[in-house]
Amino acid sequence: MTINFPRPARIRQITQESRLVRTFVLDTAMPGAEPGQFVMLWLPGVDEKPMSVAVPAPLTLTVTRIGPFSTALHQAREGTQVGVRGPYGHGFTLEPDRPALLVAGGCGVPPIYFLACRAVERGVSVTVALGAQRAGDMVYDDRFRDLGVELLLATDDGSLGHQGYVTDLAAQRARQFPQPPTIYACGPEPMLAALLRLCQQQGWAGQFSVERYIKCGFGICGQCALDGLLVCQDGPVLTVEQLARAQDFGRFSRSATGRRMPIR
Amino acid sequence: MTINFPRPARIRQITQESRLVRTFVLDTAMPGAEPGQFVMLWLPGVDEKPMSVAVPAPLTLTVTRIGPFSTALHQAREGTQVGVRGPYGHGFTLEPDRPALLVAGGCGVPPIYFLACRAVERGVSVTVALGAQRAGDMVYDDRFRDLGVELLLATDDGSLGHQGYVTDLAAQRARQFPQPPTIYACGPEPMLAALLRLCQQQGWAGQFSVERYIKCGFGICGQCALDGLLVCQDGPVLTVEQLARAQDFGRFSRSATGRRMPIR
Amino acid sequence: MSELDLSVNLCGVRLPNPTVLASGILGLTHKVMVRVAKSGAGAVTTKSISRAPRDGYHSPVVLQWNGGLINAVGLSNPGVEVMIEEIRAAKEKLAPLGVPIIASIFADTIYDFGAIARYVSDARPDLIEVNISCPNIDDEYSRMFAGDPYVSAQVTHRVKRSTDLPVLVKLSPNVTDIVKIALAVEEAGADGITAVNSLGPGLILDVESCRPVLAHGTGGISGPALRPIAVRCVRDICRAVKIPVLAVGGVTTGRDVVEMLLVGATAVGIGSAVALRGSEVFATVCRELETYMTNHGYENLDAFRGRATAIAF
Amino acid sequence: MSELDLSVNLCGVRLPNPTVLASGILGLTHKVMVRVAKSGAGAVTTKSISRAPRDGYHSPVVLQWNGGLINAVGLSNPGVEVMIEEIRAAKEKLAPLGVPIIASIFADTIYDFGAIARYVSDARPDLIEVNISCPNIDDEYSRMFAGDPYVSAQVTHRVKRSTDLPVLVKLSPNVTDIVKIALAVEEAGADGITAVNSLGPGLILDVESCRPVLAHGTGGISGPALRPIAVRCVRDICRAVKIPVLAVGGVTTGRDVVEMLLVGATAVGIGSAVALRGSEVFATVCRELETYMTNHGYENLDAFRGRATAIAF
Ligand SMILES: Cc1cc2nc3c(=O)[nH]c(=O)nc-3n(C[C@H](O)[C@H](O)[C@@H](O)COP(=O)(O)OP(=O)(O)OC[C@H]3O[C@@H](n4cnc5c(N)ncnc54)[C@H](O)[C@@H]3O)c2cc1C
Ligand SMILES: Cc1cc2nc3c(=O)[nH]c(=O)nc-3n(C[C@H](O)[C@H](O)[C@@H](O)COP(=O)(O)OP(=O)(O)OC[C@H]3O[C@@H](n4cnc5c(N)ncnc54)[C@H](O)[C@@H]3O)c2cc1C
Ligand SMILES: Cc1cc2nc3c(=O)[nH]c(=O)nc-3n(C[C@H](O)[C@H](O)[C@H](O)COP(=O)(O)O)c2cc1C
Ligand SMILES: Cc1cc2nc3c(=O)[nH]c(=O)nc-3n(C[C@H](O)[C@H](O)[C@H](O)COP(=O)(O)O)c2cc1C
Ligand code: FES
Ligand code: FES
Repeated sequence: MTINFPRPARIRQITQESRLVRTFVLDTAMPGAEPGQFVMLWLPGVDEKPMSVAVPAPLTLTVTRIGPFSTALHQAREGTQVGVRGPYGHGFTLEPDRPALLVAGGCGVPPIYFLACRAVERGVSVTVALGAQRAGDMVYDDRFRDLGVELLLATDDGSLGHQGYVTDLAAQRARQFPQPPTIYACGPEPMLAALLRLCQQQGWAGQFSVERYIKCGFGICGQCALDGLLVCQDGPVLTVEQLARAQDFGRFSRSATGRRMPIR
Repeated sequence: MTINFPRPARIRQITQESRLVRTFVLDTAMPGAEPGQFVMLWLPGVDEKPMSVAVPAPLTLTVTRIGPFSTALHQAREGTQVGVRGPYGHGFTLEPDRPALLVAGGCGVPPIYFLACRAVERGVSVTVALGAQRAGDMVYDDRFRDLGVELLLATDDGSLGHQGYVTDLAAQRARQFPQPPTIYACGPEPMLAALLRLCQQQGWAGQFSVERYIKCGFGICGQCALDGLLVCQDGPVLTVEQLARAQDFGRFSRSATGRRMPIR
Repeated sequence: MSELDLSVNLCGVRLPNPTVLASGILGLTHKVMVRVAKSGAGAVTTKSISRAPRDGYHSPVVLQWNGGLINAVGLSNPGVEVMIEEIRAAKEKLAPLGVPIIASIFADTIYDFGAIARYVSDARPDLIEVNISCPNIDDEYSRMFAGDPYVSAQVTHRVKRSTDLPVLVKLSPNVTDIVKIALAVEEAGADGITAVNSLGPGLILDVESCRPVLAHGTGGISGPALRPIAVRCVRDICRAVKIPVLAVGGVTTGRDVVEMLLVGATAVGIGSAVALRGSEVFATVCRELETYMTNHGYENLDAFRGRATAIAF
Repeated sequence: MSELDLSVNLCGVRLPNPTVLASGILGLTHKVMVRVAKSGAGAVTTKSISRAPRDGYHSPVVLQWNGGLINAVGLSNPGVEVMIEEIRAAKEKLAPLGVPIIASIFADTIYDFGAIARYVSDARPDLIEVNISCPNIDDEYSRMFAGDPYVSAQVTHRVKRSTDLPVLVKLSPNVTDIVKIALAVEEAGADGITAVNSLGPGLILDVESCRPVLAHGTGGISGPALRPIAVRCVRDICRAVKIPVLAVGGVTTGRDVVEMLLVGATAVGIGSAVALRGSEVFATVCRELETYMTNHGYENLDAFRGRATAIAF
């Protein structure tokens, strides 16, 4: 059972992935975690934030420096004590009978990597499309290469792989599949919104990992509401059908107060 | 595990055993109870008192009318709601390799009956000696007869069985055993004290069920102290060795305040 | 079973069953509140609403320990302007279901309680609940309103003069004499009392980092650990006042609902149990309540409400 | 491990380890107290002693629920004349073990607190603990002494003038501001503070009979459910006063002892955990404490006592 209380752990290893991204390996594990699930990572005296599981054992999290919490975490050293609770939420469900296209952008890459690992373990062949602004921002690409999956890369400036949006690259590849694919995606909401439209147009299945402001993580505070859905429990991975009914998806998020805020 | 909280139950059947003694069969069971263990029987709005398990399933208790609680219980009807918690304490340990002599007087008879049942189940042959003031006070004698065990009866006035103390009757019979017996006993403390002296003189083993004022039943309140022993946990069944070291045994009991009071 | 009537009249408002979503649990957005109502709640309460938006404290704001939850959310909410829209939207969907909505309000001055009550009344919630008892704001407001009978009465007065809706005043268990406060708010015109808010505050440390596990430090205790205290408070209040009591604190099972009704509660709030049994807890608890009623031959809640208080103890 | 020093100085009295048998648990007779000391307690406290013998309430007087214990024993005890003999006998056996004995006293008037303190001092316990905080005597004495700073100080004064032994005053968590009471008793001359007595009172019903499960009706809550409240009280008191604090409330594991020490406690009482982990709990908890110390490289308790209060929160 999920324990809704931070378990002390220490940072065992830190890797710089790119200018703003570091990976933290902890001296603990999240056995039973599914790809797409997240943990609440606590920095005592600082804050606690949701982080997707990249590897469940030893628990590995990849964090983009973006604000106070992630900056403090980037300042942590090997040996720093943190707390983790979870795993939380509803993860990806691999559909083994359909071609699988995994699409990730930004800090959406780690959970997609976990899903790709799971697919390889299960003998499901997958195609992965990763997007970044430029070559220097691309993370995890060699890990995917080591997995031996088909890998497509896109950058906004063309400095690595295809130039343009990863969504376009993904769409192009998916049309070549012999059968309608399932799109598994994680990344910025505008990217997910574009993929939703694509899935709706093409009649493809899709499971997208969505971010909302998470406070409790276990369905108590209501802070993570996306329409009638609780992202911390019903999500973060939601289906194309669920998202199509969610009027706020791609349009409005919620701040720490709970106020609706336009996205972008 | 023992649940230290009264579980509601109803009285299903009431039998008059003698002028002052009634047996109450409840609509619940105490699975796992051992002979010699007791329950706390609660009469809501009245009081709660320790009662030895006579039969664990359905839970059967035999109660002597002696004061306010037992009088209120005797006024109960079939269907009356009570509460039970337990089983509590350390019961009898049957030693199958030695002749077993079971001795009971007064309200000590029911746990001895439970022990006799257990012995018969296990194929251990036992001799039972029961004492009462007069024939009309003798309880459970037909139950023992139905069990098919050797049964010796003693009354003070000789109106049933041997005239005199059950302890003397028991001593006499025990001396005929081919091997030194184990005495299992439950009854008034003077009776137990006499048996203790007998065991000490003869070098016989013995396990005696002792009464002390019980409040909590689970080793918290200290009320049931017999020297350094807690009767509710270490007892009620104590060995001859334990009792020989207990200076208060046979001499002092404790009241509801915890004050030491001379016995008889 | 279909013969059983679980409905409740709370200050003139009909609830289809006695279970109420407690304030601060999921009650931030209308769609989620409607979902909770559809999953079986007899009424829903909004998160406590302040005039201005509040971010609340850093995280963790709520955690689970073996006695229930500990929380210091810091009364985060998007402010009354946003929340009245949520209430309006919720009411539209809830009215056809027959499930009332309770608007919980709080403020940092007696005066502001009136202002916000007036503001919230525009959205026509079915009841207003006045939260004067949050245990986590002491440092901010220097003391809790519910700690003082005079101040509690003043707040009640002010709110009553600012709205035509029935008003519940929510009390704290963290006082030496809760009955005194209950009598004061009844006297001041409260239509009902909600008892109780969370207990404490309490403090749990992470002994490795020597830090409190909640970012705020201390937090209110709720859930099973609070239940016996809440039952005693509700019993004491029900004995003393004539107005109805919405009993909150640790209620997790149908048995716990029965216990609150037996000591005289009119309806029963459920908060932390949502973490323990999911949002289906309302329907589940009602089924358990029905089983109790069937076993005892009760057809409605009046048949046994207050029965334990009738027995002198 | 043998290098670790668990010893504690409580108001000038040395305890071999910080665990103390709390008052009301097993502390009625000298042989049982000696047994508890031999099973690892660093000190033992007697059941609270009154002038005259007290039967206490009818049973049940103490039960276990999922949060810990609930009790209304009614301060049963054989009275001071009997208890001083028990203390004398206990002290004779405890002194060679290096385990001090704390005599807990209570009375129903300020004046009697002095008389009983004088009486008890004859038996030379190592410390006196003044119980002004039992939550179960409200109806009898109309209020709890520990609810009022002035009355608490008066009792402290009176006891201090009646004995040369160090005096601990035991406070209640059931007050709106425990720091105020702590400051008052410190000012009045208390050598230390015991915090806290049980919480509430609480009330648990048997919903079948509609009766409270305790014969007395309500009862004090102790054990795990009380712990976060007790930790907060101890933290608040340790920040405010200079005298040592004996922390009591829900301590069940070595981790819990550490938590109390981190917020500044000098020693740690254990009561309800005896029901949960047996009387071996003292030795077990000390082993767990040693493991923590070894992991963190601490050689004695001063190395980390108060560490959490040093970090501002
Ligand atoms: C399910 C889920 C999984 C996530 N996984 C990862 C991950 O693997 N790696 C990663 O780097 N980031 C992940 N995030 C986002 C991460 O929690 C935040 O970006 C956090 O690091 C920001 O904290 P901050 O103080 O550094 O920045 P802030 O300045 O506080 O916030 C920057 C932005 O982060 C978002 N954010 C802030 N707090 C939260 C919160 N409590 N919940 C959700 N979003 C928040 C908001 O959009 C905010 O605008 C995930 C978010 C969610 C919801
Ligand atoms: C382990 C144990 C098993 C027992 N089993 C039985 C049994 O199977 N049948 C039976 O009839 N009686 C049994 N008793 C005794 C029984 O608990 C009491 O006699 C009780 O019924 C008396 O309550 P009362 O209010 O009727 O009488 P009271 O007037 O209160 O007491 C009469 C006498 O009973 C004893 N007694 C009273 N309260 C207690 C108490 N809380 N704990 C121990 N002794 C008490 C005292 O010796 C007292 O003098 C047992 C006692 C113990 C300790
Ligand atoms: C996370 C959380 C947030 C809460 N927020 C509020 C609030 O905003 N206003 C309020 O009046 N009570 C609030 N409470 C208290 C609850 O409404 C309720 O009174 C308390 O939790 C006891 O009930 P329970 O044991 O069923 O949870 C909150 C409780 C929790 C656990
Ligand atoms: C059965 C029982 C009896 C108690 N009796 C007393 C008492 O006589 N005097 C006293 O000061 N405290 C008494 N207490 C309170 C304890 O000493 C302690 O303060 C409280 O139980 C909290 O600690 P715990 O959670 O470790 O049990 C009693 C507690 C229990 C459970
Ligand atoms: S984060 Fe609290 S309900 Fe989802
Ligand atoms: S009856 Fe309480 S310790 Fe034995």
